[in-house]
Order: sequence, then C-alpha cells, then structure tokens
Amino acid sequence: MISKFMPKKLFVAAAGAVMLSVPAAAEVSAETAYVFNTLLFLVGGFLVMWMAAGFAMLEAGLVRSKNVGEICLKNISLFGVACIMYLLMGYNVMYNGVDGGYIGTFLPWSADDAAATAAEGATFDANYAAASDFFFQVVFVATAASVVSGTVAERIKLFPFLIFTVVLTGVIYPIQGAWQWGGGWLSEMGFVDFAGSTIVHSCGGWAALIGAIILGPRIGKFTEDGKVRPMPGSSMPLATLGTFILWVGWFGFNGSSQLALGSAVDAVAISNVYLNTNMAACGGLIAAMLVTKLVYKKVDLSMVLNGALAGLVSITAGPDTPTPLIATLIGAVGGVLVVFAVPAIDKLKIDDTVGAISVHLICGIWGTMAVPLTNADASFVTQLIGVASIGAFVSLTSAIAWFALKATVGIRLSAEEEELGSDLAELGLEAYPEFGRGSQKLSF
Amino acid sequence: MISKFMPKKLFVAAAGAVMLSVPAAAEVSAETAYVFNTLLFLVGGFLVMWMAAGFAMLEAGLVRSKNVGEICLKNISLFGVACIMYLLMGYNVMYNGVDGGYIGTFLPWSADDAAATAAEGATFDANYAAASDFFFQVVFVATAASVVSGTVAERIKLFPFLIFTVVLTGVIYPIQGAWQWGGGWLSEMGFVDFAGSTIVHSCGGWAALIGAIILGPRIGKFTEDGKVRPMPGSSMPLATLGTFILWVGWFGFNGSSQLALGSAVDAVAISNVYLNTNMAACGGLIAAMLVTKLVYKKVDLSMVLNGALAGLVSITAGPDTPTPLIATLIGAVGGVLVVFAVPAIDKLKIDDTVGAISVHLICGIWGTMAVPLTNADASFVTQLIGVASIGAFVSLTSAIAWFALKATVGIRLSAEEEELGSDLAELGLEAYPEFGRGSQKLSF
Amino acid sequence: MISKFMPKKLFVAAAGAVMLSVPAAAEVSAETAYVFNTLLFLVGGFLVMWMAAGFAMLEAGLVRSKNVGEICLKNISLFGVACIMYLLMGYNVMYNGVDGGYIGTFLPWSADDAAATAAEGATFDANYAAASDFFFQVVFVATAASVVSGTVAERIKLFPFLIFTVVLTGVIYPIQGAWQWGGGWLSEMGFVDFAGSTIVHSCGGWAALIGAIILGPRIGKFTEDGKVRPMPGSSMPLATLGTFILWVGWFGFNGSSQLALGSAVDAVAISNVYLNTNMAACGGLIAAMLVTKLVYKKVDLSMVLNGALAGLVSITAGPDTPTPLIATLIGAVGGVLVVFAVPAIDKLKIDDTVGAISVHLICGIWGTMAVPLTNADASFVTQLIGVASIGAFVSLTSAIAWFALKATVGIRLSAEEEELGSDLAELGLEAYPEFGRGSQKLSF
Amino acid sequence: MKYIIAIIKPHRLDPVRDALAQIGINGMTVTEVQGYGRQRGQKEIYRGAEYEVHFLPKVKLEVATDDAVAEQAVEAIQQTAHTGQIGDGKIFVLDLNQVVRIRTGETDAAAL
Amino acid sequence: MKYIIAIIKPHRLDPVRDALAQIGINGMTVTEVQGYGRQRGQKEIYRGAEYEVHFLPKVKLEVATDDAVAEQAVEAIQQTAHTGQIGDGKIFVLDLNQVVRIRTGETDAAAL
Amino acid sequence: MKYIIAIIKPHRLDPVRDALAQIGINGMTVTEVQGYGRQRGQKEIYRGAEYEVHFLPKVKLEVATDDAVAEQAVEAIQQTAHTGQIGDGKIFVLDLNQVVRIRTGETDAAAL
Ligand SMILES: Nc1ncnc2c1ncn2[C@@H]1O[C@H](COP(=O)(O)OP(=O)(O)O)[C@@H](O)[C@H]1O
Ligand SMILES: Nc1ncnc2c1ncn2[C@@H]1O[C@H](COP(=O)(O)OP(=O)(O)O)[C@@H](O)[C@H]1O
Ligand SMILES: Nc1ncnc2c1ncn2[C@@H]1O[C@H](COP(=O)(O)OP(=O)(O)O)[C@@H](O)[C@H]1O
Repeated sequence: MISKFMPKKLFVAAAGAVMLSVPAAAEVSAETAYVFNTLLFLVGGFLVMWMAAGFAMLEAGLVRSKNVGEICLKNISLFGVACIMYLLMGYNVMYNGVDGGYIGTFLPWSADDAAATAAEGATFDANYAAASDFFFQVVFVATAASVVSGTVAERIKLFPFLIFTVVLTGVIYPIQGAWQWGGGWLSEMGFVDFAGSTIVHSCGGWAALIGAIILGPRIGKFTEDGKVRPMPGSSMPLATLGTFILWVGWFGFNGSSQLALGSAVDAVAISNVYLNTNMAACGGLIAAMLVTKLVYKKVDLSMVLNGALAGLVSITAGPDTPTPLIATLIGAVGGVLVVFAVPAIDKLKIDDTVGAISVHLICGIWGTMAVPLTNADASFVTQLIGVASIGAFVSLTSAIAWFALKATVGIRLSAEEEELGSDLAELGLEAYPEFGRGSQKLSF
Repeated sequence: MISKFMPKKLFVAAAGAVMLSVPAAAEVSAETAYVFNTLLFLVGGFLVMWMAAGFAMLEAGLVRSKNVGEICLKNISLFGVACIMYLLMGYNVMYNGVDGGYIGTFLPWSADDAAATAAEGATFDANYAAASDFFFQVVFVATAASVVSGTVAERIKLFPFLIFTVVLTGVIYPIQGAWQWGGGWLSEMGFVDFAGSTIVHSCGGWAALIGAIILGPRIGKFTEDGKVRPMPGSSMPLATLGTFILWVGWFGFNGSSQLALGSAVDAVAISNVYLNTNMAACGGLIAAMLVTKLVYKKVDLSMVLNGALAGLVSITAGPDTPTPLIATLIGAVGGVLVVFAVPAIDKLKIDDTVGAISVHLICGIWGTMAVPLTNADASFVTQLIGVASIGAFVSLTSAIAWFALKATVGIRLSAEEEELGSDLAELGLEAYPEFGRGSQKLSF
Repeated sequence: MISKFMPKKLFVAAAGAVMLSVPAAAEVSAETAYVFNTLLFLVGGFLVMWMAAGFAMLEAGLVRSKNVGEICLKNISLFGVACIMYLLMGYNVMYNGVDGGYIGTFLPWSADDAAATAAEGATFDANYAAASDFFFQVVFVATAASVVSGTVAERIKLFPFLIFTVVLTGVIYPIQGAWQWGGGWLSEMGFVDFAGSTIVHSCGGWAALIGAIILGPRIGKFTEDGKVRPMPGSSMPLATLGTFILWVGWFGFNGSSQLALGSAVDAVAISNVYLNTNMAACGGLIAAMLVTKLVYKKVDLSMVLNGALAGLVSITAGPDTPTPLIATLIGAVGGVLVVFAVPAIDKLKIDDTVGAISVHLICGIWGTMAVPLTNADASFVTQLIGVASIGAFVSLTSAIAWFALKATVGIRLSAEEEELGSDLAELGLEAYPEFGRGSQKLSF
Repeated sequence: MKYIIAIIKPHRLDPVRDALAQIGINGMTVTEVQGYGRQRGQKEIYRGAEYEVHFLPKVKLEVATDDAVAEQAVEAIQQTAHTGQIGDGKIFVLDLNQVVRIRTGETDAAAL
Repeated sequence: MKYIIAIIKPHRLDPVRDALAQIGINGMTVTEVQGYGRQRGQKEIYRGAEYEVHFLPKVKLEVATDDAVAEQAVEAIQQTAHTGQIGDGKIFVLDLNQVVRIRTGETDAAAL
Repeated sequence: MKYIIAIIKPHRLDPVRDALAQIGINGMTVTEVQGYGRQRGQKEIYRGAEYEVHFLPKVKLEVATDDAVAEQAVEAIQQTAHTGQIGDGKIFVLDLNQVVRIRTGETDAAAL
C-alpha cells in the first residue's frame, strides 16, 4: 500500500521499490512509445500554439492604445495564415524530399498513418501520428511570423502585412528550415539548432529587421535633432502576461523538440531541456534587471520582460547540453545583450516597436553561437555558416517581398491614419473605447 | 546513442530504427492503456476548465466597463454551480442507466475504481479512473452554461441567472446529453456529435436565445426608429485573450473526446482531431476577416474573434473524419455564417451582447449538419432529428425556467440599475475604478 | 474497428472489451513507468510555473494603477530569484541528507541520471528524471514567495523585497520543507501535508504576515478615527484572470504531488486529487459569494476570487482522501473563513494588500488541520505540531530577515514615493500611461 | 457674447445636444467631470469595508453663444437636462469678451 | 456672483472640500487636468530612452459662490491646498452673471 | 487680466506650448475634452452596425495672462494651432478678476 503521508522524496523511493518487485518487461513497447511520442507532440503543440496568445498580449501591451486592436487582429490572423500556408505547401517544401539539398516540393500536406493503424500487422516505425508532427511543426511557423508583427507595429497596413506573412510562412521559412530540419545541406554539414534559435527566431528577426528598415520609423519616433522619443506601451500587465505565456509555451517549444518521449533516455533529455529553458529565462530577466538598474538607476520593466525572452531565445539552439547553471548564464548573456541592443538599434534609427529584433535576432545569433560551448558535436565555424547563410537568405528574400509590396499595394499607413491610429483607420473601432482616448497626446 | 544535432525529421527516423531493434512487446499493456486514457482525460479536463477563463475574458472584453465585474463574477460562479450540480445529480442523470431511453437517475456521483486498484488481481476494463472521466465531463457542462452568460449580459440579475444555471446544469443539459452520450435514443438512432456541437454548444445557444427573447434587449440597444445602436466592448485585448484561451482549451474539448489514448489508432485519431480543430479555427477567422473587409470595408476585430470561435464550434461535431483542408473549409463556412448571423439577429431585435447565439447555436447546427459530408456513418436525416429534438427540448425547458424566474424573483435589473451598471448595482464596486468611468456616455 | 459515432460512455466500454482481448502484458513496464512519472512532473511543472503568471495578474488587478508595473516586476523577478536560489542551495538544503533531522546540505543541485540512461543494463529505480523532479519542486518555491509579494505590495522597496526572497527561497523555505518532504523529523512523526497547505502556503503566509507587521500599513489605509479606507484594485478582470490561472495551475500543484503516474493506482489517485481540487475551489467561491451577499447585501467579486483560492489552499494538504462532496465542503469552509478573516486582519491594523494572509495562511492552517477528518493516517496533534513548529520557525526567521533589512537598506518607500506610486518611483514608467493617471485620487 | 457652462447628468448629453441644435447652436465642448453636491455619492464596498464615493460622474458642457441666443440656450439646456431628481446639475453664464476661430482667424460672432 | 477656478494638487482635494464645507459651500465640480508651470515634470524612462513628461496631474476645482463668500472661499482654498512646495497651483476668480439649478429652475443665489 | 480658453487639436499642443513660452507664458492647464462642431465625427463599426461618434478628441488649454500679453497670446495660439482644416478649434477670452498663487499667496500679476 502506498501511504500518502510519507515525505515526497522518501515516498518515491519506496514506490520505486514496489515497482521493481513487479516482474514486468522493463522496456517501453513500440506501440507505447508511439503513443508517448505522439502525446509529446500534442502537448508541445498546444503549448506552442498558446505562444500566439503570448505574442498578442506582449505586443498589445507594448503598443499605444490607438493601435492595440490592430495588433491583436494581426497576431490572430497571422496565425491563421501561417497554418493554412504551411498546410498548402510549407510543410512539404521543408520536409518532403530535401535529401541534403535546398528545397522540398510544393505540395499540400496529407497524413499517412496506414502502417500504425493497419488492422493486422501494424508497425510503429513512423514513431508518431503524422498529424501530431504537423501540428507541432505548424505552430513554429506562426512563431516566426509573430516576431515580425511586433517590430513593424503601429504603422504598417494590415493586408500587406498579411501578404508578407503568406510569403514568409509558405516559402521563406520552409526553405531555410529545409536546409536544417528537413535534412538539407546545413544539417549534413553538422549545424546544430535544437529548437530554432536561428531557424525560427533569427529567421523572424531578419524578416523584421528588413521590414523595419524599408518601412521607416513611426512618425515622431526620432526628433529632428536626432533624439529618440519613447512611445510607452499602453499596458504593462498585458506585456507581463504575454511574457509569462511565452515562457510557458517555450516548454513545449524546446521540450517537445526532443521529438521523442518513448524511452527513459528521452525522458531525461526532455527534463533537462525543461529545466535549462526555465533557468535561461531566469538568468535573462535577472541580468536585465540588474543591468538596467546599474545603467539607468531605475529598473525598466519592459526591458526585464525582454530579458526573460532574450534568455529563452538564447537557450533555444542548445537547451539539451548545458548544466542548469551554464544555461542560466547563457540566458543572462542574452539578457545583457538585449539591454544594450535596444538603444543601439534606436541609434541606427531603426524603429523596432516592441524590441523583437533585439530579442529574437540578436539573441538568436548569440544562442546559436553558444552551442559549441557545451556541445562537442557542434563547431563555431559551422554555426557561423548556418547563421550567416540563413541571415543572407532571409534578408534577401524578405527585402524582395517587402519592396514588391511597397511598389505595388504600399505597406505604410498614411501619416493621417498613423496619427489617428490603426484601430480607427483599419478596423473602425477602438480597443478601449471608454478609457479616455487621446490622452497619449498629453505625454509629451 | 541519440545525437541531438541531427535534423528533426531524420533524427526521428533514426530513433525509430533504434526502437525497432528492441525485442519488446509491441502492444500497449492494459494497465498502461488505463494510465494513458486517464491522462488524456486529466489533460483534456484542465484544458477545458481553462476555457472558463476564456469565456470570462472574452465576455469581459465585449461588455461595457460598467458591467465587467459582474460578468467576471458570473463566469466564475457559474463554473462553481455547474460543477456542484453535476456532482449532485447531473452526471447520473446523463450516464446512469439511460439504456436507450431518455433519462438516467437523480443520484449524486461517486467513484468506483475497485477493479483497477484491487491489491490482487486488478483488472483494467474500466479503462480509466472514474474521477478523471467525471472531471472531463463536468467541465463540458460549464461550457454550455458559459454560452448563456454572454448573451444575457449587462441586464440580467445575478442570482436569477445562477438559479437558471442550476436548472440548466443539473437537469436540462444532462437529460439531452443522456439521449446521445448517455447511450439514449438518439445514439441508438445513429446521431453523431463527436464533442458536442449540438449537445454542448447548441444546447447553451438555445438556452441563451430563449433567455435573450424573454429578457428583452438592453436599454438603448435599438432606437425608436428601428436602428441598432452598437455598444462597443470595453477591451479588445481581453476579448482577444479570451478567444486564444478558448482555442487552446478546445484541443482538450475535442481531442480528449476521443476518450482513449491507449493505442496507436487512438493516438492517430486524436492527432487528426487536434489538427482539424486548429485548421477549422484558422478557416473561421480568415473567412470572417475577408468577409467583413468586403462587406464593411473595415475589418471588425470582434467579428474575427467570433469567426475563430465559429470555426471551432463548427468542427466540434466531427473533427475526426475530415482532411485538414476540409476542416478548414467547414470552419470557414462557420466564419461566414457568423458575420451574417450577428446583424440578422440584431434585426430580429434580439439582443445578444457577445454574439454567442451566432457562434454557438448557428454554427453548432451547421457543424452537426456538416458531419455526413465526411462521415459515412452519419446521415442528414438523423442529424436533423438530433438538432431539432434537442433544440425543441432545450428551448421548451429553458422557456419554462426563464418564465418561472421572471414571474417569481424577476430576472432583469431595474432601468436605473442597468443605467448605473450592474457592477455598482449588484457588486457595489467598479471593475476599473481609476480609468474614467462614465466616459462611455460620450460615445454617442 | 472503433466507430466514433457511438455514444461516449458506451464507446468506451466497447473499447475496453477490445483491449482485453489483446493478449498483452497487463502491467506497466519499469521504463514506461519512468516515462510516465517524468511526464507527470513536467506537466505538473509547467502548470505550477504558470501559477506565477496567476499571482502576477491577481496582484496586478488588486493594486492601484500607480503600482501595477512594480507588482508585475516583482512577480516575474521573484520567480527568477527563487529558481536560481533553489538551484544554488535550496534543493539540497531540503532534500539532501536530511535523514529524519532538520536540515540538508548547502550545495548546488546537479542531476544524476546515470542509472536510467546507461547504454547497457539501465535500471529505472530512480523512477523519474532528476531534472523533472527539480523542475517540479522549484516552481513550488516560487509560489511561496509570490504569497509574500501580494501582502506587502504598494509600499515595499523592490530590491529589499528581492533580498528577502533570496533568504526565503534559499534558506527558510528549504529548511522547513526538509522537515517534512525532505524526510525530516516532522515526516517521521507522521505529519501529513500532501501538496503544501502548510509547507508552501502557510510558509509564505507567515513570512507575509511578519512582513506586513514590520512594514506597517499603506499611507491612508487606516484613518485617524480607526476606520479602514478601502483602496480598490485597478482591474477586476485581471484579478479574475489571475484566479483562473491559479486554479488551472493548481491541478499541477496538487495532482503531480502524487509523484507517480506509473500504475493504475496512481492514475486513480491523481484523478481523485484533480476532482477534489476542482470541487474545493467551487465550494470556496460559492460559499464566499453567498456569505458576502448575506453579510454585505452585495457580492464582492474580490472576495469571491479570494474564496476560490481559499478553497484551493484548504484542500491542498489532503486532496487525496476526501470524497468530492467532502472536498467541496472543506473548500467552502475556507471560503467562509476568508470572508471573515479579511476584515478581521484589517481590524488588527495589519495591511494585507491582496488578502494573501487570509487566503494562504489562515486557510493553509485550516486545510492542514482538516486532514485527519478524512485521513486515518493523520492525527490532529501531529498536524498541530507541524503547523505550530513551521509557523514559529518561519515567523522567527522572517522577522530576523525583515528587521535586518529594515535596519540596513530600509524596506519602505518614502512617503513621497508611495504617494507618487512605486511605478514612477522605482521603475520610472507608468503601467497604463494613457488611461488617466491620478484619477484614483478622486475616489475619496 | 456669453460663455455657458452646464453641469449635467451624463445620459442627458444627447438630448441636450439635439435641443441646442434646434435653436441653431452647433458647436460645444464636453468634459467628463466629477460632481459634488446635495446628491449623495454611491456606497461602494471592497473587501469587507464600505465607503462612500463622494464624487459622482457628471458631464460639463461649454457653449459660447451670441448674447441674443444665450437665454434661449440656457432654457433649452435647463429643460432638456431636467429629470426632476436630485443631482440634475447647474448652469453658469459668464461674459465672453472675444472669440477666435482658429482655422480662419475670424472673430466674435463670425467665429461662433 | 463669482466663479472660482482652482488648480490644486490631487491629494489636497479632500481637505479643500472639507474646508469649503465648513464655510457653507457644498457644491463643486472637479476635473482631472494636466498642469504645466514652474514645477518640472517627472523624468520617465522607457526602453533605454529617457524623456520628460512635461505635464503633471492636477485637479481643477470649480466653485460658484455668492460675492459675499467668494473671498472667504478663495482664502480657504489657498490655505488648505497650500503645501509650500512648487506646483501648489493657482486660484482664478471670474465674474459670474447667472446661475440656474436644472432640477428646479431656480436662479442665482437660490440656485447655489 | 484675461482668462484664455482655447480648444485645439491634440497634436498641436506641443507647438502651442512652445509658442506661448516664446512670449513669456510659462504656465497653463490642459484638459482632454470632446468637441462637437462642423467637423464630423469618425464613422465606427462594431459587429455589423455602423455608427457615428459625434464627439472628437480635443485638448482644452487654459491660460491666465496679463491684459498686456493677452492679445499676443491669442495670436500665438491661433497661428500655431492652425492647420487650415476643419476642426481646428476656437479661442475664447474672458475677463479675469483675481489670481492667487497658492504656494505663496501672491495675487494678480505677481501670481501669474
Ligand atoms: N457651487 C457649485 N459650483 C460648481 N458646481 C456645482 C456647485 N453646486 C453644484 N455643482 C455641480 O452640480 C451638480 C449637481 O448638484 P447637486 O447639489 O448634487 O444637485 P441639484 O443641483 O439637483 O441640487 C454637482 O454634482 C456639481 O457637479
Ligand atoms: N498662467 C497660467 N494659466 C493657467 N494655469 C496655470 C498658469 N500658471 C500655472 N498654472 C497651473 O498651476 C499649476 C502650478 O503652477 P507652477 O508654476 O508649477 O507652480 P507654483 O504655482 O507653485 O509656482 C500648473 O501646473 C498649472 O496647472
Ligand atoms: N460654440 C461653441 N462653444 C464651445 N466650443 C465650441 C463651439 N463651437 C466649436 N467649439 C469647439 O471647437 C471645436 C472645433 O469646431 P468645428 O466647428 O468642428 O471646427 P472649426 O472651428 O474649424 O469650424 C469643436 O470640436 C468644439 O470643441
């Protein structure tokens, strides 16, 4: 009998003893492993899907109230677009027949689970249900697109942004993804990116950077005498909530990127990934807090939130190999980076509304380059090749897409619409109709 | 050894190879299946429980600020009432001894796990722990009740609403649920409703519709010259958050309605359900976005959010059989329906504060009728019989309950209280005491 | 073949039959159990981690808008501090070599999974991956610290608070935790605290109580003529959201405290814990609602939210033994307690900004003392000894820490800073810059 | 010219605007204010402690008019804002020296 | 009659209201405003960029009084709102021609 | 002395403040208001129903000045707030009897 009042630790040891006395098969059966793996994808999938809400809340908190409705709309609709495009072609461009090359096939995805569900002689080599894999992969695509929406917020037009999302999620992301996760040339070379510091976060970050440059800064962001005029976000608690949501979702993002839960070895690996992911976020936020306090005398909450995310992005390329303390440090470096990257990008007169370039691009690079520190299978040179080639590819293709949109439908709200706010201009409603609109004008 | 730097796809194939070489039993053992099934219910249960927060945030975002506190209170307290009533009688009315008939027994629920926990000779025929099943079922009841709260918001009195919830969750919902999920006459007839488009969503929708009619519209909603006067919701980001929460919760709602995870066949089925659920939401929101843009020139965020939910409700009756593309289309039809249903219901002078009738009733019917399109085991006629009989039953019993409440304790706030707001009238507090109350009066 | 259109209940019975006909090993294999247990910790861990967001939102909703940014910062940074301290020493102080005594060893934690991951002859006696256990344990520590932040909000200085958190999570919490969960003297004596009514919630509660006394009330909270001046929270929907988040997280908190999922017996136990946890929350909120209505004529939403949390805290010491109805009642008593405790603590001129002392300390004690009612293995006397000894220890050590901080760096904002708000004073920003700051002054 | 300041109940704003339009006044400025007077504030309750909110939400209307219309305007406001219940508000009339329309630079009567 | 407009620090509102009540003034209208003057604004920081918020939260009090009480009222406000620190605010007194109580139609002194 | 009330477009506030500073006026009080005039409100849409928001966000500036500067101030405001588009706003000038600086008790010219 298992008595519940035993202390946690001891009780478990006791239960262990009980377990051992059972003369059971020690191994995990093939079908059980199949179920475990599928479950890992499903749980990981809903956690990463939940990150879409995190981006929405983070960005809604960091834009001014006259643009909050539109940023909510963008975040939910880009998720829809991403899922549909990945289904229509993205998945197969990324995974279907890449074979050491550069690109898969432009075909819609469909499931093939015949082997595992055969009435007789079922085999479980596929290791997981096809749709569970697709579901897990598709939520990653949306993450890359979410990065972009934050940077270009408050001045971009809605539909041109969504068209860019179509291109990003249907073509750009899958192609560079194919190079690594699809088994393309980068993976053959030995590039390491466990859950996507480069493939997801930097990819989104490059697209955002190019977009911000082509789009130009918000009106009034940089004064004539070259100073930065801050435009404080409308709701710190929403930004905090968004950060927490992203943090939780990241356990799915990194943890389920182990891709298998069917053995003790996998269970151990995933546990380490969870813990390292958590510690890197802690390291990032504490570092950002201390540095802002030192540099600015006050602790900037928006920076601390960015710091936590910076930690998470930084660990994403290699959450499996460091010890928890090293993971904390990797995250902490990310947190420091972000505190200095945000004003540096401002100095370049690039207007990144929510700091996404600093968080996802800069820390995505840092995280990728940090992998060889704890992973003997990775080399700095290969990591650098991966970062640079994906950076070049995404920047170039994004630039083409942004310029094409600019030249045709136009990507930017008119000055009048921007002044009025994208909510009234494009949605015809207000995000907070009862909370004293117009007040933001008094802040300066 | 499993090397982490291999690309995702290839790595999995390799791991598969390793697995196969293990001379293990291929099947899932009975006890392992028991644990898997129980786990499926627990994970599904906490996800669906989380939907209660989704309804609370969605509705809090869509009512005016003077009623936000009360809508929060209603959403959390209806959850409490629903759980208690389902424990006291609802579960057994729905599942205990229906046997092809119309109703179970009015008895409190209690767990019987003796077979599985016997010290010797335990058997696992029950397939899952009793409490995990109850937990999963009980969160569905609350969902049905949440639908009602949104429609009748901003004018109904708190306690009469809760008394209606007692009746709905203790009697009305369980009886019609017994007809299908309890193994009653509808299930014998071959009605198909995988996770409750009809049994949960339409059920709540009918109760809401009847309530809205009996209660009458909010003061000022319809002007004397027959025009609709919009009353914009107080917080678009909260409404967006609520929608995302519901979306995430829906993976539990639909996914765990497979009711078993103990085999590869189940794992495949659940994966398909997850993916289809996700795609239907995407279809619904994109369709709603495009249609509102076409019809109104602007994209109404509140409609897009309803569109996502419409997609989710639409797929709920049959998320297991369509391909993902068809699921997207089923959701898209739901998204279009909702865009036209909302103003149509307004035209009928029925005041549905958050659009719950359009989302849950209309799309619940659509989703149920769409099942035969992809499921050969379902027939249009039987589906229609199910929709109609449940519609008639819930409408009738709801009407009785609403009228009885109206005739006795009264269901509506006084005009003065409604003007003042239900927060001050019934809670004696304000939801946002510092954000300039009264400003909503300036919107007209 | 499994046909999906069968009613839920019947379908499961049928699936059960199918299962039985398979001539599989009935038991759960040792490695499968290892994976299940690890999974239990990981899922429980991310759910409890999510509670940090719940505390942040609850507290952000219950403080005035001029302090919302700082409370968000405190909640996210205390999580970071707690994780780092527990890694650096807390875990080993609590679990490493306590052996019936009072304290473990001051050493950083590190994982040892060699047995389970050995290439040959792997054994699974450890029962779960080390990091999954650490991850699950560490999120509990943060919970204890979160309790404190709510009570001392709106007047404490940021860094002194964080230093206190260092002491609490690195030393105070682990030592008293060692007494019970670490296998120390209390556990040997037969004290029962399943998931931490005393060890987590009361521990945080005592530290909060002592902090509130030493810190003193907020300016203006108690008028010269001895009356209480309420300072209404800035956002009821955020407080509601926080409560829902905590509720969901609690399934991980209590459910995964079963510590094993590798058998039907465990699955049944966890299911009961889930259900009882849910019912206790329902009981607490409904009781608080009815009592506030009776006593104050109006239903105070903030109290109902506290009531739900009170129910959750109350059941936490013994969610495994009661029937669901008894669990509802245990929660309901908690809900009633909190309604009377809040004004009582006000009368003592102790200023508990969010009611955390009432919820976590008072109900933590009640929950611990209620265990013997349904658990034959527990005795009132031992429970009392546990409550009293931990209360004495935490109060004493907290008092030392608070006084030391007060005497050195100071713990309280200047009157001017408090008046201005901690956001402007310590963060240099506003949580809601566009929503009419200053308006709170008009409430009186 | 006159500068009319009227404190009214928020929900009377729309009717008052219509009434003013009928006598040819098509410009006004509105502010949300908090009023204190004979009408007692709302009793609120928070966490077991009751308290009175002394100030009640009102709307302040500012209308600049010609001397000729001023009397009519005051009457229109008084009659339309009137509900007969305590807290209906007050109308204040001040002398106005000069008016300028910013867009055109027109002054006084022409600027109204 | 006089129309007194006072710009004061928000936290002085309650004492001022009490002081006015003591000299028999039981009606007033209050608005949240932003003040600009000698008192410098708050330095805020956001994402690494510092900036000054020029306007500071103040409260505007409007009180209509009889000529007889006006002086007393001004004095009461000045003394109670006074903290001696920069930014204490200003009192403006204007002539008031006419007052109407909306509820009753009473005018002038009777309406106050 | 004069009490100048100006209703302007919110985004012109900063330039107007600068312009006033240049003629030596360093104090003012600002309120968010809703304006109604020739400029038509924004069409908004919500859940399939269109409606017009009649009131537009404006900013109200209140500046007390010496008689000597008043004219200059009015001109500065008119010129700086001017965009030439409908809805630019209005300036109202009232007589001001008395000013008190709360901090020092100074009155009139000295208090400005
Ligand atoms: N002396 C005053 N000066 C300025 N405003 C006043 C004055 N007296 C009343 N008010 C305003 O008029 C509103 C209504 O006054 P109140 O005394 O409550 O009702 P009534 O006018 O019906 O007697 C108050 O809320 C306040 O805004
Ligand atoms: N000329 C003015 N016209 C209108 N309001 C003014 C004027 N000068 C100052 N104020 C108001 O008075 C407030 C206090 O003025 P300030 O110069 O900061 O301090 P002090 O009155 O103590 O010298 C300002 O914030 C502003 O609201
Ligand atoms: N008679 C009036 N009294 C008070 N305020 C007025 C009056 N007429 C106009 N206003 C204010 O001036 C603003 C601009 O007026 P409007 O008629 O729209 O444009 P314009 O001044 O360019 O003709 C209005 O929004 C309103 O706030």
